[in-house]
Amino acid sequence: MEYSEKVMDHFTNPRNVGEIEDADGVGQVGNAKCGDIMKMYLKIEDGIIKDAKFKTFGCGAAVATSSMATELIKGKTIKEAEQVTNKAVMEALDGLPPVKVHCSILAEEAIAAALQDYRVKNGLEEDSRYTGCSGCCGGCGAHQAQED
Amino acid sequence: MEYSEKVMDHFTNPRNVGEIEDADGVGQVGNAKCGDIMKMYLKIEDGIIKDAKFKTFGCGAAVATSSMATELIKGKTIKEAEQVTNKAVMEALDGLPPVKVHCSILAEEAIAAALQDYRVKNGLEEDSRYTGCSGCCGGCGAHQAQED
Amino acid sequence: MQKQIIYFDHAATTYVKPEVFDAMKPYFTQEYGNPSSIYSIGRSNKKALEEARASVAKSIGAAEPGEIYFTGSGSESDNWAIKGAAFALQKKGKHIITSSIEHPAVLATCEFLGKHGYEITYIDVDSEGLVNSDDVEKAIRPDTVLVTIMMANNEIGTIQPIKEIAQICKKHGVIFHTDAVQAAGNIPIDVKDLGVDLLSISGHKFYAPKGTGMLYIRKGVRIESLIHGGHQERNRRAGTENIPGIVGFAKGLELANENMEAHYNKLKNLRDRALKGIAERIPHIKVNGSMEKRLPGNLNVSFRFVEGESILLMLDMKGIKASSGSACTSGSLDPSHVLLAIGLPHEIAHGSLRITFGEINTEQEVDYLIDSLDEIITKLRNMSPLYEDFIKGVE
Amino acid sequence: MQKQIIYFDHAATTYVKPEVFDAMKPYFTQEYGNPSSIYSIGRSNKKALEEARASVAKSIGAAEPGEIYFTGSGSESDNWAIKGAAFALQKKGKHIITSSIEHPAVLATCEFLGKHGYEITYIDVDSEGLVNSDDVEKAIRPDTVLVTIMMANNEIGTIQPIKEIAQICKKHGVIFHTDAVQAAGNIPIDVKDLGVDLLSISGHKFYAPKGTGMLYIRKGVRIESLIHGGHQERNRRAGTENIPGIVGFAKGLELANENMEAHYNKLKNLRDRALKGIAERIPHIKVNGSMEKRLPGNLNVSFRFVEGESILLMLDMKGIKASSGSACTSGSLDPSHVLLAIGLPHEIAHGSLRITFGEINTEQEVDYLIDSLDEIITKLRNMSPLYEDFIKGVE
Ligand SMILES: Cc1ncc(COP(=O)(O)O)c(C=O)c1O
Ligand SMILES: Cc1ncc(COP(=O)(O)O)c(C=O)c1O
Repeated sequence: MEYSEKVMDHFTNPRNVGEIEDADGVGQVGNAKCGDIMKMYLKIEDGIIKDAKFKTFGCGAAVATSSMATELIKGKTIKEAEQVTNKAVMEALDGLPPVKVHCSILAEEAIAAALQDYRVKNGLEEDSRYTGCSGCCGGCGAHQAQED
Repeated sequence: MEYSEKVMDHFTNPRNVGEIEDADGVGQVGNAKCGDIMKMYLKIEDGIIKDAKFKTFGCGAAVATSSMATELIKGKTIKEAEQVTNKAVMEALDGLPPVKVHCSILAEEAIAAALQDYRVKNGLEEDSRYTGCSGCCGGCGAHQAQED
Repeated sequence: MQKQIIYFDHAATTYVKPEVFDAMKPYFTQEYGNPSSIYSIGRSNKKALEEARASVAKSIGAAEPGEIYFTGSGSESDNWAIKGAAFALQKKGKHIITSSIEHPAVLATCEFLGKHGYEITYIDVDSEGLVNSDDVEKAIRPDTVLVTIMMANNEIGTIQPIKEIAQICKKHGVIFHTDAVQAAGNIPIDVKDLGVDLLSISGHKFYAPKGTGMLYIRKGVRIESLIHGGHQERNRRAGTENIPGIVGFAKGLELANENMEAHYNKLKNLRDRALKGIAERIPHIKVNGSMEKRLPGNLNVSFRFVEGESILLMLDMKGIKASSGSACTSGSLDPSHVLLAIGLPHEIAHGSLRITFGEINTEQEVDYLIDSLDEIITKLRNMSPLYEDFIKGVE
Repeated sequence: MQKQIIYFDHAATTYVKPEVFDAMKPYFTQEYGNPSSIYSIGRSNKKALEEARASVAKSIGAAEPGEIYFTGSGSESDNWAIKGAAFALQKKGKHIITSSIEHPAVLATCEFLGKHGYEITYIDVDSEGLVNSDDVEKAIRPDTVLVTIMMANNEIGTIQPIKEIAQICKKHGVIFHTDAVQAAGNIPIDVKDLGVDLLSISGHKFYAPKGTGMLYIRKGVRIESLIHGGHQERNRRAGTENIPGIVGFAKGLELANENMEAHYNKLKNLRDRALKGIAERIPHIKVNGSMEKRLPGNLNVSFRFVEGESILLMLDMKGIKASSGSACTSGSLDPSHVLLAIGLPHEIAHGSLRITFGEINTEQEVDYLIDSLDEIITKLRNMSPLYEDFIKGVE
């Protein structure tokens, strides 16, 4: 398993780590059992994402995808943010090892969850896209083998 | 498989190689199929082995035991020669590898066969000891593995 | 400018000691003959081979050199022992007993046999990571053909009551194999005293080369071969002998034996220092596995609220090489089967770190490790939603 | 004063080339990490491993590096291929086809399966030591799961029609394995062109280290593992990777490939010179195996009326290392199964000599060999009762 330099950069110097006290939308996906949790905080004004922060429990890829995802949606409209797919996150990171692709899906889902929270809080229509974390993070394979 | 220095000496400088034209007793044991044949020539006068010669087709141990066996019986009486066992031949050679023990038995049998030939030619009583080569030289294992 | 490397992963693999490498060297380019040959260049290799065999026999207290069989790895030895006993005794029965914390080389082999008509009983361990020998005795049935329990665990370093289990197996006439790959070179092994029938070790855990292993087969114990073919290793393990590897294997074990006590004390001292420092500086940790019945160089700690791979990556950036106890076969969704077997919840298993000390390590390195971990765990916890919940919960 | 050694036994094993040894060296004491680790010292080893895999794939014309699986020997590769196919396809059938001149690693494996419910058909060879591919086709049955025929023979060097046999197997949907241990490094191997499913090679036959091997498994071919356990080699061959060995293996094959034509011509020239000299000087000889479809460096000659071990010992005393074609598994009563298979009477098989040339050999050495043989055979014949009978018979 090898991470790109971009991934390592976003892992060691993650952008936007932290909480937003008065966040307009908060979403959390993944679960501790599987070793990956992402929590995303959004500050939204006039349909535009003014700020995004995250906290993540997980592997290097989980941290890096969280960091990159927040970077990608900052300043975007909700519509635009909805269109930030896991693929876009991966590409922005110069790719991920196959066993880590799930982490980028988790990042996409975390955005979706935070946006849904925003809509629910504001009585807006539902985002049909987000169906919640499957709870199965096996694909993430965030764990290295210990067979020695 | 490792031969003692004595074996190597008797292999590289075998004593008593050759034929005796007017031998009083000639014995041959072993067979070509198994890879070992010993032929022993004896010159006997007044019940004493005046000369012994051999020809041998076979492995290093077969040559060395033939050589040593002829050395051991030269000058001996027939009775004494009869008592030269394969063990005596082996001991005189400082031992043989286990897979080569059969060669010393072959040497003992070759002496017995030559002595029997002498007796038959001279109308003497039979030597009950010699029953002939079993024809099975498997135990001799005169062959090294080729498994590479 | 090369970064200083601090290696704390000796349970994964060790470097080859210079003395070991020197012993091996002539057999690559000069004395390269095939020991099966009858000519002299082969004979000198044959001699090296048999000297190595005698040396290994002595190192592990075997009754005779003929009980030592060289293999190509610890995994091969494990596979050979288990399949070999199973195939040789099929007529007696098809039941095998093992533990739930074995190395994959044992577990996957049992699983393979499980798919081919064998029944496997997995003995559980307690929260300390120890097998109770009574449980083994209770599991033995008339159709049991093999018990295989590891001597020391590769993740948490716990040492099992091998002598007791061997006695039980003997009493019931069942063959007993132990995977001693982690034990070899770290604690004394005396096969006669232990009373085992089969014992596996691997060279690259005690400063000998990778790709070398050994299976001890007690005289009189019959098992089927794993690698059939030529007459090497007394017709039981085919393949041209890896003479440089075998020579290095024997030399490594020899050095380990000569140096056992100093090695033990040194590693234990480093380990205890590391644990003390970590426990003093970092809250919310859990030490995994018995601290008493344990290899001297093994430390396994869980750091709550953080994930193991992240710790490893951050340690790596500081030049420190360790291993995650949270690790599991890649692509799988579960953390270490060993940590789960001692009762750790998944999330805590995910946050574990294995640090295994070796002869090159120093106290300064340990202190640097402690400082680094303090900083890294703090950083990771500060970005962990689990830690956030915990802090908010306790406030 | 050391005696000059003249090594003519390259089919048994080769020395490690200095370039190969140099390539391996750093991985013993410096870059020793475990390639499964995620940290950088392991990553550099992982890189070395994958570069070696890609290089080997290129050397043998594999479609992709993922078809290359490193093992611990040629014997292991053979065992894996044969048992692996047999176990994976048990439901389809239990019939295996091989030839009567295979290496023991294949024959003993088939024998093992023969004892466990499999039926083995042994294809005979002609007096030249060649398999007729029609015979293979005729032997295929609906329950045939594997054909395994060696590419080049280790005793007489004959090269089989592998491409033809592969086509037949493909037509009938049967997996085809070839033991290419003797071929590798001596003649080109292109698995795609040959169309084989499985192919075994061993490092120590082409100036790479002992204890290294490879199994090529064509993409899509499913076989059971031989060594179960860790996830190494894409979950198909467990055991910490022997990085120095693997690096040396790849380097050796690479050099062999670059140098193939010159190597071939050099060895063939030496071989032909030896044969010419022997035939001119020594009567009553027989060359064993086809001289056309043959490895360049292999010469196998029977000297009538004398026995092989005696020849070897006398050659050894002159510093010459060779091998006896008369050889058979120690303790057995038959000479080489290969020589018997090409129809040689036992007594002539016993008197055979295998001389296999390598890159260090020179024409002077060959001339010395011829002189020595002339002297030795004369001496041995003079003490042979068979020769005596022959001379008397023809007089
Ligand atoms: C306990 C245990 N058993 C078996 C093995 C397998 O050894 P190898 O990697 O040499 O095949 C290892 C290490 O990898 C181990 O730690
Ligand atoms: C044709 C053939 N197959 C298999 C082998 C076995 O190779 P290894 O000795 O590396 O196991 C050899 C050589 O020993 C061989 O010549």
